[in-house]
Amino acid sequence: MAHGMIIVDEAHCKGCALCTTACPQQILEIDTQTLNDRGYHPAHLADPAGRCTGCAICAVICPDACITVYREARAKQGGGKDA
Amino acid sequence: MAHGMIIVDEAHCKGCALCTTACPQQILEIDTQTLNDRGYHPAHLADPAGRCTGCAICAVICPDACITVYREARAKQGGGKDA
Amino acid sequence: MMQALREPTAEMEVIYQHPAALSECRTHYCPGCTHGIAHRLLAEAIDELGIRERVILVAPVGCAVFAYEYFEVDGCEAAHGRAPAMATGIKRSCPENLVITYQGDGDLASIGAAEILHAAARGERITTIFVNNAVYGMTGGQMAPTSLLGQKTTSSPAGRMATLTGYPLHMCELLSGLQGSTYIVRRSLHDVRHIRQAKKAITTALRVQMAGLGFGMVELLSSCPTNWGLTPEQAMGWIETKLIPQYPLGDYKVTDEAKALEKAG
Amino acid sequence: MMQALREPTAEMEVIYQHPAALSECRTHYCPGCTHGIAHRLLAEAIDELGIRERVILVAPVGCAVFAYEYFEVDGCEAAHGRAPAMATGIKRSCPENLVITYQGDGDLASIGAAEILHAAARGERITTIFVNNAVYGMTGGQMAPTSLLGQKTTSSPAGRMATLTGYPLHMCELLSGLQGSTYIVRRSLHDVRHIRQAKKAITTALRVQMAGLGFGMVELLSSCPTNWGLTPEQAMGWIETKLIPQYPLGDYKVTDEAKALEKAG
Amino acid sequence: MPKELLKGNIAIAEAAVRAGMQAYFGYPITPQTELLEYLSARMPELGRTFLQAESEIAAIHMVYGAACTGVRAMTSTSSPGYSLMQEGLSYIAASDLPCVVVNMMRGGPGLGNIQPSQGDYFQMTRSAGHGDYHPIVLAPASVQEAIDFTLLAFTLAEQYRHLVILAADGQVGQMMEPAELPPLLPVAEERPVWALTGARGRGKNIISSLHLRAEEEEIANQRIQARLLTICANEQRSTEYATDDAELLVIGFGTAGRIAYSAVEAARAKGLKVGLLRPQTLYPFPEDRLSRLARQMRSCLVVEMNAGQMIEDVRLAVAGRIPVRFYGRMGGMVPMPDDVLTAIEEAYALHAAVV
Amino acid sequence: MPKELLKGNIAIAEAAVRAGMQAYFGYPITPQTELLEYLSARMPELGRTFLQAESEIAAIHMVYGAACTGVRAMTSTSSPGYSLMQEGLSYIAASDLPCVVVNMMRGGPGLGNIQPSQGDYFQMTRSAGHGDYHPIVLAPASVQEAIDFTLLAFTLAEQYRHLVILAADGQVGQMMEPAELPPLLPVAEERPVWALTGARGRGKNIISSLHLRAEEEEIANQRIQARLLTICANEQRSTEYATDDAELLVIGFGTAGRIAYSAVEAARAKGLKVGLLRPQTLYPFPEDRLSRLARQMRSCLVVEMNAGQMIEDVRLAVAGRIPVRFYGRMGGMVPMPDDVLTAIEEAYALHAAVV
Amino acid sequence: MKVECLFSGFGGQGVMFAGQLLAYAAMDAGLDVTWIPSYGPEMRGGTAHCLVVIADHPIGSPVVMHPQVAIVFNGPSFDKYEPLVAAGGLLVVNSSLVPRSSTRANLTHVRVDATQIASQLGDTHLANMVLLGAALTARPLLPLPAIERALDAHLPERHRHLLAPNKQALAAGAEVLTSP
Amino acid sequence: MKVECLFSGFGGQGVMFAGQLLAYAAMDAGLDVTWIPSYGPEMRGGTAHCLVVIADHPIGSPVVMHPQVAIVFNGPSFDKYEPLVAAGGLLVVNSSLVPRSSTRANLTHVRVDATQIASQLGDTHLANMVLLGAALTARPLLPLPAIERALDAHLPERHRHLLAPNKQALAAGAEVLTSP
Ligand SMILES: Cc1ncc(C[n+]2csc(CCOP(=O)(O)OP(=O)(O)O)c2C)c(N)n1
Ligand SMILES: Cc1ncc(C[n+]2csc(CCOP(=O)(O)OP(=O)(O)O)c2C)c(N)n1
Ligand code: SF4
Ligand code: SF4
Ligand code: SF4
Ligand code: SF4
Ligand code: SF4
Ligand code: SF4
Ligand SMILES: [Mg+2]
Ligand SMILES: [Mg+2]
Repeated sequence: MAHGMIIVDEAHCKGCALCTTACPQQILEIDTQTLNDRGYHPAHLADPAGRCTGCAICAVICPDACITVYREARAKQGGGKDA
Repeated sequence: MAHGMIIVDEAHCKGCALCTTACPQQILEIDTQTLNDRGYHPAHLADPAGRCTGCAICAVICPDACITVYREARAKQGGGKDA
Repeated sequence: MMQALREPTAEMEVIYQHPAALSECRTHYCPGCTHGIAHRLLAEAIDELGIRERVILVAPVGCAVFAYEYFEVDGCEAAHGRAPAMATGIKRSCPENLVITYQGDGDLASIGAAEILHAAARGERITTIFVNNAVYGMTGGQMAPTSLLGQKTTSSPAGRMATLTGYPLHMCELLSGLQGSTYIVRRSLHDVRHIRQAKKAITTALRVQMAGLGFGMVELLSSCPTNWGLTPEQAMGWIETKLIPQYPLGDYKVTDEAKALEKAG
Repeated sequence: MMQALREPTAEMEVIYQHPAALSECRTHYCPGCTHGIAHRLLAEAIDELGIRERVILVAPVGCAVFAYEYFEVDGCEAAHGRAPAMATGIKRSCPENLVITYQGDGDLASIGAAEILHAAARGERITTIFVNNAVYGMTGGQMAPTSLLGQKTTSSPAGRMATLTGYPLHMCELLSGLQGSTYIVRRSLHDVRHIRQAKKAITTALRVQMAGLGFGMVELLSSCPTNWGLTPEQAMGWIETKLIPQYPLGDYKVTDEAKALEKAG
Repeated sequence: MPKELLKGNIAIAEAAVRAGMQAYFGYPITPQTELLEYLSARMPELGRTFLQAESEIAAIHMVYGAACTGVRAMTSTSSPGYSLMQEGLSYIAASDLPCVVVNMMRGGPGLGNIQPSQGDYFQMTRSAGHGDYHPIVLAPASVQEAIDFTLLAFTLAEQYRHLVILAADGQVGQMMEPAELPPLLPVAEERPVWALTGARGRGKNIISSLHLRAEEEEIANQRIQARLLTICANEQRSTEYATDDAELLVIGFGTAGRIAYSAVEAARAKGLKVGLLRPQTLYPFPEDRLSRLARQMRSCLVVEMNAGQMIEDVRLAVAGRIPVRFYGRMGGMVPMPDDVLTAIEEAYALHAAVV
Repeated sequence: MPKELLKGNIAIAEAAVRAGMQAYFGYPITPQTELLEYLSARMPELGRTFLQAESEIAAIHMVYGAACTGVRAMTSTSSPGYSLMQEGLSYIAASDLPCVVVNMMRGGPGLGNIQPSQGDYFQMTRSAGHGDYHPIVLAPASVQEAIDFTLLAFTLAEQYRHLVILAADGQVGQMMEPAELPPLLPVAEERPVWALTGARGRGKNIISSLHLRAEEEEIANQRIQARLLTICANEQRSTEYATDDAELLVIGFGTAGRIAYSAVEAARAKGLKVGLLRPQTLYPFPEDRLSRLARQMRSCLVVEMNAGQMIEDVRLAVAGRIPVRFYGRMGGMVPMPDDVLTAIEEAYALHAAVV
Repeated sequence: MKVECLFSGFGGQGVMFAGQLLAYAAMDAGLDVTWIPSYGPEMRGGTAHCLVVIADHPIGSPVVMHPQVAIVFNGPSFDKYEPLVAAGGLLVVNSSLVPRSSTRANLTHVRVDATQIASQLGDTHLANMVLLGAALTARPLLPLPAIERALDAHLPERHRHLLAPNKQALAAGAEVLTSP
Repeated sequence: MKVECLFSGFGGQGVMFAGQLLAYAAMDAGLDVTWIPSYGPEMRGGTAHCLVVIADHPIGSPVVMHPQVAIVFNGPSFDKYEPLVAAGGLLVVNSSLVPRSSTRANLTHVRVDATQIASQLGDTHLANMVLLGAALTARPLLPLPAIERALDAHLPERHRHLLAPNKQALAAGAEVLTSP
């Protein structure tokens, strides 16, 4: 399994939670402690176990394009696409 | 063959000649001698031989509803419709 | 052989005469224009169904702009293309009346495309007589959405070109796809046989409304000798040889209820 | 097991990021509204095709009224429903540019029905992104021509009734019947798999325009959590269980040339 | 009936219902959509016609059709939608049909915004479409007036067989105030003799605005003009405050007039001899009253939520006798009483300067 | 170029072509259809855009789109079609786009007829759609002026980035007269910097009339109003005949003005001191000139082919200083010089009565 | 000098073209001219008329109540315009279609069997030229050759083959007045 | 007597409803009242405010530049309206979301941890009632029971089950000011 991570742009996130339900690893959650200046609770990665695969599913469903997805390069090579 | 006749309302006729071409008996013609007050030469029945069958084809095609069709009653009875 | 007659004899009876629902006035249509035939058929249908006193006719802007003058029924004048909306307002206020719009192809398919589409989609209980002559008659023969490819008109002098102005619009095909439409057929006025079929369709369309079913439209392929630059007779030929191949005659949508009425008729 | 990360490591590369054609500003869309997804997909397609500097975007009146703010392309604002006409004026004046209209269902299927119909009939070389959320989002959830039977909206409080307001309009089905249309497909934005398919369709539609073929439209079934009174997640479910059955996904018209482009893509 | 706290849009809708409106056709547009939404529930409840049209164009032609059948018909919209109705309005007026159109004006031109505005004064009073005519235009400033004028609109429409526009703005539509609704009037059973109801037992009725002969069209126009003369003679309406001894007359309609009222109150409190004229009919403009009042004034100040439109009617009425000054806000900006007060003080200071 | 016998409609069309019009969109309507028909052949010949739109609404929005790309774009229509363009015109004006619209007025209101009329004066000068603005309105009275004003229309439209209406009537459109066309100007190669052409090598361009913040919409309005002030200061145009020693000023525009010219000629032949002012711009109205002329006059007589619309501008300009009388025909009736002469004599007699 | 000429008849009788020819000829003669058509309220068929004003100074109104010359092609036009011709004016009537005669004393009244003459020339549509020829002979506003030159220049392409017959018709019209 | 009260916050914070309650209560108390909403330029989300004017005589303008009472629910509202409150006026601030305090000396400044208190009452949406309770305690325009009656009459059907919590929130707001 590839190793990945995501960063949520908290200022743009509207806390819709679509990413949290879409993530196959169930490692995204809404941060009810934080409120951005539009009054939304943003999503954040809660991945203590490092389960994020960098599959980008969260980014594909995010209506506010506020998720950036990273993945370790070798994973990509593993996918044979970068040859 | 039934015996019929038609009357063209000359004031309303526009001389389009559709009736003259449609009449299966070819007994209608445009009267180039007459000009109605709209400047049209009306159609008229030229049926010296009494060939009009009262088929009403001329009336069906007349765009100006200016043909009245008559037919001898027995012809109609012959058609069995008036029983 | 019979003798020639100048006056009907006493034994003769009237086989055909001016329909009662059609006014006795002169129309302003050009010689040989089949708008006149469409009028007559509609009047005959109204007479035969005995609904003259219930009809409200909505005239279009187009050569038939004076249609309300030519029928012995209540009538009004819609703005160009808006007859279906006006008819909707009338029908919703007088559900017992029979509301008929009479529209040309410029009126119905061009400027009024949204109104006819939505009236049909709503299943508005009105009847539309759609006179398609592939041209803007009244304004002098400009291209209509129904003009044929290659057709020379006063606004497509080099002939209609698909690359510039697209393709002929087929309104029956389009509207029959809508669930709200009940009776959508195309007929032609170019000869006696087809005229008779057209009459039957108009009658059925009115029956559909009388039965309170959905939207009904009878498209009539019609001539415009003046703007086509043809004699009335040639124009009839043009309908047959040019228009019909592009606009096939037929029943585009006849719901089962409508079929039943058609048979009953 | 891997360690949790808070920042990307040096070995990591960006797999997905904000598309360049999408502005870095905040949208005014409600949380979970799939207008945002449609925007992102369009931006990605523009980026991938490398056409950002050629695009002219025509924004509608509807929730996407500010679309021109959200893309890094030239853009303008059409009056409600008139985007296809405006796009026609633009395309005819700038044939080398790629002209895109982005329209809601009220905009495209209701007030703008005539304009979209005629743009398609003309085979206008434009691309329409049609966001169908079965409701007037911007004005607060009134019935749209695409609202479902029984759907409660702020202007059909008892649920849409066919007898009063007719039947849902199926724009893909309607427009695909026109000869001028080249690529007419319906996709959905309710889950990742469908979103990916939608993206592919948008890319193909743009290729169709780049190739100078006729009119192209991608209908996107989209959510309006706010006016549907559902959470964003529930709204996705509603698309799947209610909208799709009424509006089947699929390719309604893909001409052979368009198919070739699709494969090539 | 006791007073209720009513929102302008809802109040107009319910007032129309109570006035016996039988058919409503409309299209959503902020800031009048609540009116349509309210009627979408209310009309069917009473077995009356509510239909959301596919556009404002369709809506006005549905109203046109309904009016042809003699029912009380109405639509409502806001500025861009009102623009789209122009052709239909001209047809309706030319056909001598009674009907009521609500224009809840918003900031323009173009798409503009949804804030309150009075930018369509000209488009309502001068030209609701092509050709020569003026609709009757009523301008409420409060929820109660919105109710009263809705009733009046239907009455005048039928009395004169004329188009009536209820000219309000987003503020009147959105505001809540205590107001009293009239009782529910019974719907007229009979349709007027000219209505299209089917030619049963009578000759056919025709409603058309087509007069190909210019002579006939001129006669039709003369008929309209004669009717407008009567309307101008009988229907000018306005209300006043503190005009008795005033030297400066403030003139504003609708929301602007109401805000001006507060400013005039404040000016009076400062001892300035200022009065207010608030036209309630924009067409016919209350020129008779204004012309009379102008005699006693040293100047007047027109307050509008636009670039200066009614000011032309004011200038026409005072015909150069006194200076006419202007304070206006545009594009959805609502003037604040303080700012109007400042404008009043400035205008007043010019009197002093003259003395 | 030598003079040719040209029909107004054709002359305008060809003049627009020669002015470098790159895109025309229109919809047939009498009495301007010839213009469209002519261009349907002429524009493709030159590789330019001609498209018959599905409606006037589509036509004006096509023009709107074309204008966004910086090309010289035009449409033409007649009264009912002009009504349908109101929303689009308001958007165009709010977006600061140059473009030209021809309104060949006919008898109204409603469907009316196809005879010449001036019934849309208000709709053109006061309110081309909702919101606050005025288009520039040019009123030719001859085929030559129709040509000249077509050129002027494009020039002014671009100079001010403003909407220009060519306000003619069926008579100007249908009449043939000897006139001279300008040479064929080369079409502008460059598009303006604000135009939508794709954001190549520059930031994106946006054209929009949406300003949700009232503050911003007000600024947009102030920009328009400031421009209108400049236009009013610089672009008032009129022509005169025999005003030097006149005591009665006849005022008429377009066809009515031209007919009035013959009447004034006849009155002069009878020894009456009568002059003519023919406004060539309806907006801006030549109020400066009129106001100056009014000082020398004892009264004025406005002649229009409507119920009296420009008369308001005349009354505003003379501000009550002299009586303003009116002679008008409506609904497509064209006044005859004899009748205007009678009106002049009557007005003149009232002077004598006063002395 | 200023003279107004009215041409009036059924649509299709060549009324408009006759007027235009006169206008072209006047322009070529260096005069100012206006030609203005008017179609009757009937959209199709029905009457049509046009008015040509010719002057040696700029023309104001292109319309007048009382034209100095009226050429009427049919009955309805006669009925409408006969009373309106200016005193001292000229009324040219197509007697083929107008049985009535004017009883007015203060005008020159010319009756020409134009449709008949035209039909003898092979085409009733030439009646317009017959009438024009007669009118310009009765009141020589412009010489006939000027009209012939206008015909050369402006007869529509599709009627080009009728150039000679048109000129013959003009001449035939003139002859009506010149021959005893 | 005439007093203007502004309520301002995010959409969804119950700003409009709090204002309406005050308006209902004022009307029932026989006073004249206007309630006027304003939605920010953002169509969705964003700020919303309403203005309630209460008077014992007919109200002219329903809008004012400088309200006497302002209840601000969030930071942006604080920034916008704090400077505008009339001298001698009352400013009630939801301190849960607004860290800043007013430095103006010429107004009564009340800070209420409303969202926090509401969340303790089980629903952050009740913050509006907490703030209203506090405001009416600081400036007793109307007695709290009048607001409670308005709640009884006008709480929308779908929120009926929250009647008691709403009243509790009102009381809790009042308590902030009354308890030491
Ligand atoms: C708003 C508006 N636009 C244009 C016109 C001009 N107009 C009158 S009839 C017509 C076209 C009619 O064509 P069609 O509907 O096909 O009817 P036809 O005359 O061929 O029977 C047009 C464009 C008008 N009257 N109103
Ligand atoms: C002429 C006109 N009519 C009405 C409106 C009001 N209006 C704005 S958006 C809209 C509906 C938008 O619905 P849709 O197109 O489905 O877009 P959505 O908001 O759902 O994305 C309406 C009716 C307007 N701005 N202009
Ligand atoms: S990239 Fe995949 S695994 Fe990682 S957070 Fe997103 S959806 Fe979950
Ligand atoms: S999908 Fe996007 S906007 Fe929604 S919660 Fe996740 S990151 Fe935030
Ligand atoms: S009735 Fe028949 S036979 Fe007689 S004239 Fe008519 S078409 Fe000919
Ligand atoms: S079809 Fe009718 S109008 Fe035509 S020529 Fe025959 S009778 Fe006359
Ligand atoms: S123009 Fe064409 S459609 Fe119109 S009446 Fe003449 S022939 Fe018929
Ligand atoms: S109202 Fe609906 S469509 Fe509009 S932004 Fe909100 S969720 Fe999206
Ligand atoms: Mg047609
Ligand atoms: Mg929608």
